[in-house]
Amino acid sequence: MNTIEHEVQDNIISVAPDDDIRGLEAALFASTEPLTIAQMRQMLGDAVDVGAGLARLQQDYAGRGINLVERGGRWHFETAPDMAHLLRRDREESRKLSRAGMETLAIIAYHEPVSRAEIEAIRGVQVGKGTLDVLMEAGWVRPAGRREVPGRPLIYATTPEFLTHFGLSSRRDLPGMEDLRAAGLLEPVDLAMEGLMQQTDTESSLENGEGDG
Amino acid sequence: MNTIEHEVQDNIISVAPDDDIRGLEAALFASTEPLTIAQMRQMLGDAVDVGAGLARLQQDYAGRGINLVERGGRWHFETAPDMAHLLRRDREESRKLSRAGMETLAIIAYHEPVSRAEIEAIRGVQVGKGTLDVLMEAGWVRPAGRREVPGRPLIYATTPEFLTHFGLSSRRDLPGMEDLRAAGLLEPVDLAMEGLMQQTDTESSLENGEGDG
Amino acid sequence: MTPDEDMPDLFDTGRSAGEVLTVSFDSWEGPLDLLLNLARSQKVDLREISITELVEQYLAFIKGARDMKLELAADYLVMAAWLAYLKSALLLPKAQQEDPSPEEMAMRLHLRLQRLSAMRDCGARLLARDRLGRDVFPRGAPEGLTVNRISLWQAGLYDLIAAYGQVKARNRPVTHVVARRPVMTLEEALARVGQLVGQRLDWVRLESFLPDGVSGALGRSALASSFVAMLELAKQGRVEIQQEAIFAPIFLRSAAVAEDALS
Repeated sequence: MNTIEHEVQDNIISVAPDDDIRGLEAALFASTEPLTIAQMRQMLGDAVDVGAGLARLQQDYAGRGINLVERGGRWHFETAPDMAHLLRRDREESRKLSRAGMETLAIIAYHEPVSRAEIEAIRGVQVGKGTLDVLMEAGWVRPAGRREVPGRPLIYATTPEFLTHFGLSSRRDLPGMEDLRAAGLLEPVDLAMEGLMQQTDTESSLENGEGDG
Repeated sequence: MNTIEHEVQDNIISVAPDDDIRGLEAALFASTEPLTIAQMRQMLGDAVDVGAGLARLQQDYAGRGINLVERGGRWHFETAPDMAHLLRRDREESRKLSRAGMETLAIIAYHEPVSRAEIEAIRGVQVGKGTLDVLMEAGWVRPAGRREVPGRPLIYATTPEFLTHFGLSSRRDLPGMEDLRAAGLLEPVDLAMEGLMQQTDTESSLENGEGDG
Repeated sequence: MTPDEDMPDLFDTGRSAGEVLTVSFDSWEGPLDLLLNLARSQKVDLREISITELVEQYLAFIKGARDMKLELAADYLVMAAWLAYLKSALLLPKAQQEDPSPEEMAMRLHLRLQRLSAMRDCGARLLARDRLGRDVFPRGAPEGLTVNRISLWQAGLYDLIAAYGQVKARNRPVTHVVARRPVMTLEEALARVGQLVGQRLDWVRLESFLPDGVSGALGRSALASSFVAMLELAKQGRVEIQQEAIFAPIFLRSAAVAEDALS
């Protein structure tokens, strides 16, 4: 059916694919799963030399962005391995650490090395596995061996990246308890809130200070 | 990246695809959706001439069992139409569009954007709710805003999926579009009447039942 | 596939009224559709179609249907009436024609049939194209393009130490100090009003029972509590209340004083 279209390519005489080759190509392309030679023969008819067709296609696609490959007797097209970097792109997204993450990180930083149970004891709240994963993914926390107590729990510590990110030259730069107290950072949230409320209350009563006589 | 290789290849009559072409090929091949030129450019980088790459690939695949096609500004690979007999799946035929659906789809495609009342004017019958629903469910038709006339009726238009499904590069490729336009068959009856009346005024008489082309 | 495929060609196949009508009105999408099919049965170019012949065919068809006592949809009958009118108008001498002229009406019908016919053909041609998923196929198992989201976690040193401070504060043994809220309780008010009212001889405004210098929230609380205390004392028969009008000042005095005054 195809006119004999010869074309010089890499010193090999390349012939345009005939309809058997084209059918094989289309079948492999459209199939939702890799095809066995028997399946291809069934689709194309016994007259078609599937083996030769596959060899031809494999050669046609050798240098392309798509390759024809065989895995365990089944054939399929796949993208060339060296193009993978284009198909799986990385996109960087800035994300804010959750409150649980922040607290867990702080506890590790102040108490390291520390096990998960110890973190929970200090936090007073359970620590989800995801929280530690996020901290490790961020590169700020690493497992630092096991504590030699019953159960040999994993213990965690901060990394050099942690110091870099938070602009600390060492963990000793972290403010101590007295510093925290002085900065008002040791007041529980609800009490601090109440203090604020009272403050505004007196302020407002000063403002509309006209008494009821 | 492979500049040296590329220079060498330029001296050969038929050039093996370079990594830009291969990347484009792999991206189109791997994507589950047709890709716009902007998407491909984002994927491959601004340095790559996507337009030239597509032209090259289209040519490479012209005689093969797989073709690269453009549908409404989006590109994808699909099997060659003449291979349909090998691949056709019977079950698709059972979900045949009703005649009402077919006519409504044609009216929307050739007249878009078009309101329900305008569809009804052409079909001479009310458009059942189900008819438009079926077309929208198939992903071929979408509401495209409202017409700024009293009542602000919803207007409908075709989708990119419509072009993809029916193998149209653009709406200009709709079968018979140019003929219909030239014959005035896409303008409303009222407008056509006006034209005809003016014409017959000069011709002074009108034979019963004779239209004009 | 042609658009007429699933529709019997009524006027060619050896037709008997029964056969025609058993398939009848479900097969048509309204009168215009029926008219178009009749027009096509004339086997001439739609542009050459004779409107009068078409009208006759339609009216004959409707008459046949009614003879079979089939229920006809109203729009078929409306179309029949309109066509009958059109036919009679076409037969009248031109001088007596009104506006719009029957020729114009016929032309309108003609244009509508042309447009419907064109769209029907277009629909058929559209559906006959090589369709994706039926005739041509996309890749069966595309790898997909994936975007790996890499999170760049953001946190500042202040957030870190503030979080630690909160953890410590939250879990440090706390002594609960209930903040004194600026209220005057009903008991206080009862005691205060009950005590003060006995020391006065005459009517006194309610407000004068409030502690000195209270204002704001505490002032409002004191006023409300004193008001309730006043009602309670009145109920107990210990005070008397007087108010001239709505929102006027409220006065009270000791019931004992009142008794003394009477005696």
